[in-house]
Amino acid sequence: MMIPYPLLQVILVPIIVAFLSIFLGNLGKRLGWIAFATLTYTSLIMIKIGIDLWNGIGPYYEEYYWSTALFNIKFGFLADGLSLPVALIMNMICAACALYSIHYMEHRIEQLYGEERKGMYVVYFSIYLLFAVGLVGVALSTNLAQMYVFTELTLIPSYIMIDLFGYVDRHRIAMMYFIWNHIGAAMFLIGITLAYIGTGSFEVFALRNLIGNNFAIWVCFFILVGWLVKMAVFGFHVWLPWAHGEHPTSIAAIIATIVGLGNYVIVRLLYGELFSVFKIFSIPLLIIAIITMIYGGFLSIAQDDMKRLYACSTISQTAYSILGIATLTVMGVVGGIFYFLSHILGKCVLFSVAGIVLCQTGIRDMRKLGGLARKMPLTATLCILGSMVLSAFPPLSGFQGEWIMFVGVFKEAGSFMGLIVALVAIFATFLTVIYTFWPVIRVFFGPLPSELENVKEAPLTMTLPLFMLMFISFILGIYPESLVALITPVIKAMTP
Amino acid sequence: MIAPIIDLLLFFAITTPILGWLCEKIKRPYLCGIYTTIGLAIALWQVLLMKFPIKISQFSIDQLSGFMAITFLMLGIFASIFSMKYLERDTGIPLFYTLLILMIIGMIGAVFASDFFTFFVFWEMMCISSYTLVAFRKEKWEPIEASFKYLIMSSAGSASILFGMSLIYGMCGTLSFTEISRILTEPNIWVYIASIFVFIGLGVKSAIFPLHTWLPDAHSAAPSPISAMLSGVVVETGVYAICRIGFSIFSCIKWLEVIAILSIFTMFIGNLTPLLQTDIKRLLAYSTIAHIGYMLAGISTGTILGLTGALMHIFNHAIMKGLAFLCSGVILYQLETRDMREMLGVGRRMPITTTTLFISLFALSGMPPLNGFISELTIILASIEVNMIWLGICIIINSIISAAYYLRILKAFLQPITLENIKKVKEGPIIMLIPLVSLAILIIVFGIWPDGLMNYAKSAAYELLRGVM
Amino acid sequence: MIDLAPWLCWIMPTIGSIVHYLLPKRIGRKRYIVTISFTFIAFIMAITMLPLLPIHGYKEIGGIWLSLPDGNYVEFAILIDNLSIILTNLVAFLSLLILIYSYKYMEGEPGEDRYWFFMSLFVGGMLILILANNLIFFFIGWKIVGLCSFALISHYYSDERKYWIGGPEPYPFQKPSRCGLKALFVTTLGDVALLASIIIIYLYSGTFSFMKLYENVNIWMSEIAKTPGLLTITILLFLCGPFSKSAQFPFHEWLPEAMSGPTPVSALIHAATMVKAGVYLVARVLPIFYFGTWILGIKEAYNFFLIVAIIGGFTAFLAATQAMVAIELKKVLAYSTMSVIGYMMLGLGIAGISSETLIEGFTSSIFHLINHGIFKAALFLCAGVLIHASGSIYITDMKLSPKTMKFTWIFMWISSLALIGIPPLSGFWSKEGILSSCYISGQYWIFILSVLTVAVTSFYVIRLMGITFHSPNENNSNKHHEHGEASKIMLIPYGILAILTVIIGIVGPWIKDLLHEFFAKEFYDIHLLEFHTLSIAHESIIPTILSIIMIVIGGFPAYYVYIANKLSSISIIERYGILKAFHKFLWNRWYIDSAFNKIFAYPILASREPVAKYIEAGMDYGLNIGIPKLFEFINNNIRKLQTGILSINMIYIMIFAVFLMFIFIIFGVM
Amino acid sequence: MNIYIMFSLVLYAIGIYCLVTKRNMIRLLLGIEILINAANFNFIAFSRNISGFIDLLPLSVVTISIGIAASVTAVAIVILVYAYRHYGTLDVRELRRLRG
Repeated sequence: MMIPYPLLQVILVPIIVAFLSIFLGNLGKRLGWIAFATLTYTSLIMIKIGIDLWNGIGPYYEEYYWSTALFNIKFGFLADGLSLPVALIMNMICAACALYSIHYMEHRIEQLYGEERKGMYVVYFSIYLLFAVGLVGVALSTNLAQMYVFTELTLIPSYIMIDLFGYVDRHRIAMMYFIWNHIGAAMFLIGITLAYIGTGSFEVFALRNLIGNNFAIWVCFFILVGWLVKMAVFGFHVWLPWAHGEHPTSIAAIIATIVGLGNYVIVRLLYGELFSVFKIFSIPLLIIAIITMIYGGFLSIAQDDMKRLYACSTISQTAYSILGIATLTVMGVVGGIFYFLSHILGKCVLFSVAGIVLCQTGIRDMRKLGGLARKMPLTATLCILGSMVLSAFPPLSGFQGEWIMFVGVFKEAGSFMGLIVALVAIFATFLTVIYTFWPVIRVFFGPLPSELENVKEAPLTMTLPLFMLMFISFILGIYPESLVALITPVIKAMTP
Repeated sequence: MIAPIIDLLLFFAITTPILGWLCEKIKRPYLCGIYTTIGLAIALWQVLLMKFPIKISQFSIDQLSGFMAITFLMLGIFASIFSMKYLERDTGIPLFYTLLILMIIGMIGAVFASDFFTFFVFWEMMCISSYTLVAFRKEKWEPIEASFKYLIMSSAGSASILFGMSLIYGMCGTLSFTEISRILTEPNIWVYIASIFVFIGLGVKSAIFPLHTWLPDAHSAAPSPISAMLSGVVVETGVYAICRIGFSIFSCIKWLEVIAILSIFTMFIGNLTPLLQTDIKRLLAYSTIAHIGYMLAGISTGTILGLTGALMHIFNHAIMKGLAFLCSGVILYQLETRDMREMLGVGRRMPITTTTLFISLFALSGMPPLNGFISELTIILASIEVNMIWLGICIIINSIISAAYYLRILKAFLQPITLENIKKVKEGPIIMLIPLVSLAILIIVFGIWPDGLMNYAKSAAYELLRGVM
Repeated sequence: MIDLAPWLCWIMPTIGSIVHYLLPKRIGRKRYIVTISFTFIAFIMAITMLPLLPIHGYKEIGGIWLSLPDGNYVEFAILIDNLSIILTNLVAFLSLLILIYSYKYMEGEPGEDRYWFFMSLFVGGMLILILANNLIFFFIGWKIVGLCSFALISHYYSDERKYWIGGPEPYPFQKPSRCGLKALFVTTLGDVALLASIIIIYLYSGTFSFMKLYENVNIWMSEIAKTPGLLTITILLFLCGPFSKSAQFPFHEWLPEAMSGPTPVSALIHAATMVKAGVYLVARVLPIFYFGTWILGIKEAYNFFLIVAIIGGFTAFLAATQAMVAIELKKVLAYSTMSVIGYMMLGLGIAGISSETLIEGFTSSIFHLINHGIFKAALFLCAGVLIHASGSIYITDMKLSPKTMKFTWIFMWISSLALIGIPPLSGFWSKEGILSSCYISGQYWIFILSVLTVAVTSFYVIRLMGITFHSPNENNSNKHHEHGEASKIMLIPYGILAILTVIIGIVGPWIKDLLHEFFAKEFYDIHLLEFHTLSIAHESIIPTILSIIMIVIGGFPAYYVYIANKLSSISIIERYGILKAFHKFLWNRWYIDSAFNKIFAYPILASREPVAKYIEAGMDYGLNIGIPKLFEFINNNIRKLQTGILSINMIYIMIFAVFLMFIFIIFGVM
Repeated sequence: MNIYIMFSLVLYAIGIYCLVTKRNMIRLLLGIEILINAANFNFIAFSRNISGFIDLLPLSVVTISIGIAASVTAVAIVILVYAYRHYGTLDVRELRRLRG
């Protein structure tokens, strides 16, 4: 069966549904099911493409003309072994979170807006769908300008979401989030424009022609720094605890995905096309990744606020993937991407768990929580599963990503100093266990405070999608070949 | 018979008061607005049908002039539609429309002019009508003060242009742009002096730092449709004039570098000053200064790409800023305040206005896929292409800074409602929303399909650079 | 069929872990019988593998699982050789008995579904660990059992007062959830190190498969050895894994606290199986390093055995001394577990420490593993019964009488004596093997330490039994509990185990010879012994005599004080200051725990405040508040340009003119 | 020739000086007039640039510019009157409510 314009559909269908849902305001929270159905449909399309790729039916490429007057920008979509899994998993996370947000947003909108509810559902779900478009769009783009457009397309909705539905001090934080990310995107834009001047084209594949040009190093620098800001490496990380801590939890996973997306972009653009220039940044990137890992770990340990803790852990976790990519080995990069994907699965679950706890108890401070496992066993299970993904416990996917990546890291570490660095890096993962399992103990174990006696388990619309995500993670964990076999040839072709 | 379009518009300008007198008799003042709109629409239709270049008496109409005229007329149509409702509480509506048309005539004439003096006459026409329009609500102190300052500064500037013009005449013995550019090939001290005078004049009008001081006052004090016109097109006429005069008369001197430096100052001033501004229209007015800076940056590259970007940005900015001012007009109309602190949470009550305002502000801050992004990207690319990376980086930095104060507006609009009077506010009347929605759609359309605009702007830029190259 | 057996063997318990969730709730506790039956199938499958013994070479069943980007691949395959078959049988057998036991034991306990899930998953994970043919697959099982251990230690996660361990009153208590966390952290630290070393080995060898590592050892190990120090680092990192899992010094502190889980958990995980995983891993890779040391002659590979032997010997002593003063029943057993595992490690270390003791050390170590699994499981299961019967976890409070629970008393004594190593019970044979090979190898310091440990062991075991069953004030025992005999379902499993202890004891030498033969074959097959004629070490009678003397030396005072009740232990301690200090030292576990807390745990906790308050808040303030503040400042100043005074605006025009002139002069005119 | 230009430049400078220093609104208008007249003067001066021939262009320019100046002044005076109504003074320094 041939689907006409499959990749265009993946982008366009959610946009169209988003516009249509403006007129479906009467549905209220049931709009969530429409969003879920839409994203499931696009996911199915991508799964179909994925099966084709698995069977060796070449990479999908679609091309549409966007602007020819000055720049000759083509609107291209490329689904190869690297971009498709990234896009697919991000889309699935969006789908799961759409389902999750039905109940969550009901609670949140009730809390915030009271009587003017219906309009807010429309705002939420129509904007929500744009996330999926943005994320998938970045992954599938073949064109730098297009990639920038989709990057910003993820930013505007998340800004509005945080501002409308966030928590304490949400307006300031939304603004902070916007500006930091805008700075990152702007850096990326500078890189893009430099690249355009160098090559005369916005095509990703044209970046190759830059090699040997004086611009190349600057292009590399700006793109890298831009995405590092978005990925919240040490120094640029200050926005993330706030943004993650205070936004509505239903989009937390998506923002974690946006944070991690930089890994993909760096691999696609810098590793893939500018390898010989990107090499220069390998060592600084390694160092900053390790600093970020360790600092992020300690920062997470220091948190008492549940959402903020997972936010801080994103800093640390994203740095793992950066570490993998910075090694410039095939193993490291494959592992980095794998780890990024499994991390967003796990982080989605963890944030959503924090959201469930917040939704059902109204408390975020872990010092006031405890013993919830008796009241909400499914949530506790999810929390442990998510922690397992993060702290690389088999049979979930985190482990597979981590060891593949660390093979790359150790391979890179040729000298004795390199070995020490690699060892420091691998021991930094130990912190993960502390900051993922300790909260589990603090929130779900121990005696139940008396004021939480009446807490109920979350409805299935909240927990089931998360179990679905964990199932994906489980599949990736026990059969990592399904992902590795897709990514590896692409990365291999990229590596000289 | 001056030029068909100007004739047509003059006809409308003259007949409007008569019609207005009749309308007031039958208590249907908005008919004036419809009449004006029809007139502008016919003119727009005429311009779109034109075959360039055309030379009629003192006018030579090329692609660039046509491009500008389309911008003016288009925004003029929206402004006049918007005014129908907006001004219903005011008196002297026929006069308003007459002045509006006259202002548009002034701008069109200025961009059509083939010689310096014709340019000057229409320029003054535009200026005088805009002074009057700014002071339209004369019963308040604010428009009067703003208008007086505007008048004095702008007249001083115009006088400077005239002085510079006289010097150029003294050197060349003619005032025709083409003749002058043929004669003035070697720079001498008088060309520099003349250029200083001319740039003072143009600079005042196009609000280059440090001559921008009148702009925030005048643009915020004027009625909102006029603010839209002033910010959207009148100031851009100054930019156009800089291009036209710079490239045809001063092509022998290095004025581009000057513009480059000034553009940086201008955009920084324009973006840093309004950061804590609480008056929404004043804030938007400052952002106009910043956008003038971007346009000047585009011009200062002196390449096709840069000029295309600048011209596109003129057009896009007209749409974006026009929309933003019209939105603020709706809010002003419903809420009767311009202070952002008094409109906390207004977005809840006026979703369409707020959405369109969002679109315009995101476009203004250069977010893709809206049209502001395309033109800014072009300008940035152009500046990097001519090895002025710092200029491109300055634009990007500025777009980040500007995002901060645009977001402050959004923040205010999305706040929970606390004030009593906001709870009662309703969405604006439909006749005001029509221009808003259509402009918002234009923003998105030109963002996603910039090709037509880009082609037009590119050929206009060719037109402009033909003399130089 | 035989190819299928090992697969079913680990798959069945793994699947069994979720079966009882799928069954309808209304059938009640019968669901768990289904869960047990899955383990039973695993046991049957394990037994079907027994006839393969002694297997020639090895057998790998499975296929490629993951092809790595660098061209190598990871297999998803089962390795069958003598070692794995023996251990599979042991694990499956013990698990089955313990699961049967816990069917009764866990009745009415909270969270039973969870308990069965993790127990069954644990069995699956343990079997993966044993049957895996490569390090990654092995590691998966390794992590799964670690996780199950965490979950089961914190089984009573609500931390009710009655589930706390530690104490009594003046001394601090530990909550189950915290104990679980500690276990998880310590083992994970080891896991991380192990993973690091696995990766290093992989980088040089290009494979994860045990058998490929055996085959190519001459290539990759000499490759590693080219970088001085690298092999030592690898060995150290590698051993962190087994040491943390098997609770050896310095990673031993989690095991005593792991006793906060239900007793069958302690029996299964923290005595019989999981803690042996480390021993298994060391045994598994031992031939590699033996080859490296004695055939390739790589000096650094020798460190492997040295470290294993020293740490093993030391831990054996350390843990045994701590057991002398412990008053919690399960903790005594936990210390003794650590101590015995120390013996096993010692045996394995000795196996490579001299070229002659390979088979003797290896065999007696594995034999000890088997024996210990059996008798320690029996001891723990008895302990569970005792705790239920008395309602206390302290032996001092139990005050049980042997009369009321005769069978339990007998079985427990049998197991205890086996633990001491009284001939002809099973523990004797394996322990003697280890001691004698230690003696032969010439490591006299370690030998002395381990012989001393024998005395200590004898002391604490007899003390344990004495206080529990023979305490003098038996008559004023707490009357709240009936000292009835345990129900049959509970009694039979440990009865079987105790009887098995006796049987193995009787046929001990024969079994040892059998194992000897198996492993000799195995080593022959992997070419370890081609280069060596198998020198049957000159048997020495000295270790045996010494150990028996030591048993008596240790056992007699204990008997005198605790069973015969001739003296009060408290009064002895009160009388001698040195003994009191010694007691305090041991009671505080040599202060190792508090030292580790001070070195690792507290700094991390102490870092919370500065990190959050100073570093992060500082950066946050600097960037998120400071930059806006800066812009605010700029804004406030720049706004002053807009004076609103017309004259000043006109001055700006003049400034502009001057400015233009200036720029023209700079750029143009000159 | 040059003296005319010098004169007109001085006139221009006087105009600007007037605009900068004077507080009375009407004087500001006079300043504007002076500026325009400076330019007009220049045009007239340049009209006999080519000896023996008077160009008519500057004359027409000057005529129209005087007209424009007059209309500007007219508008200005209207605004000035309103300003006087609102502020009760003709001091331009009082018109400083709009700032920042």
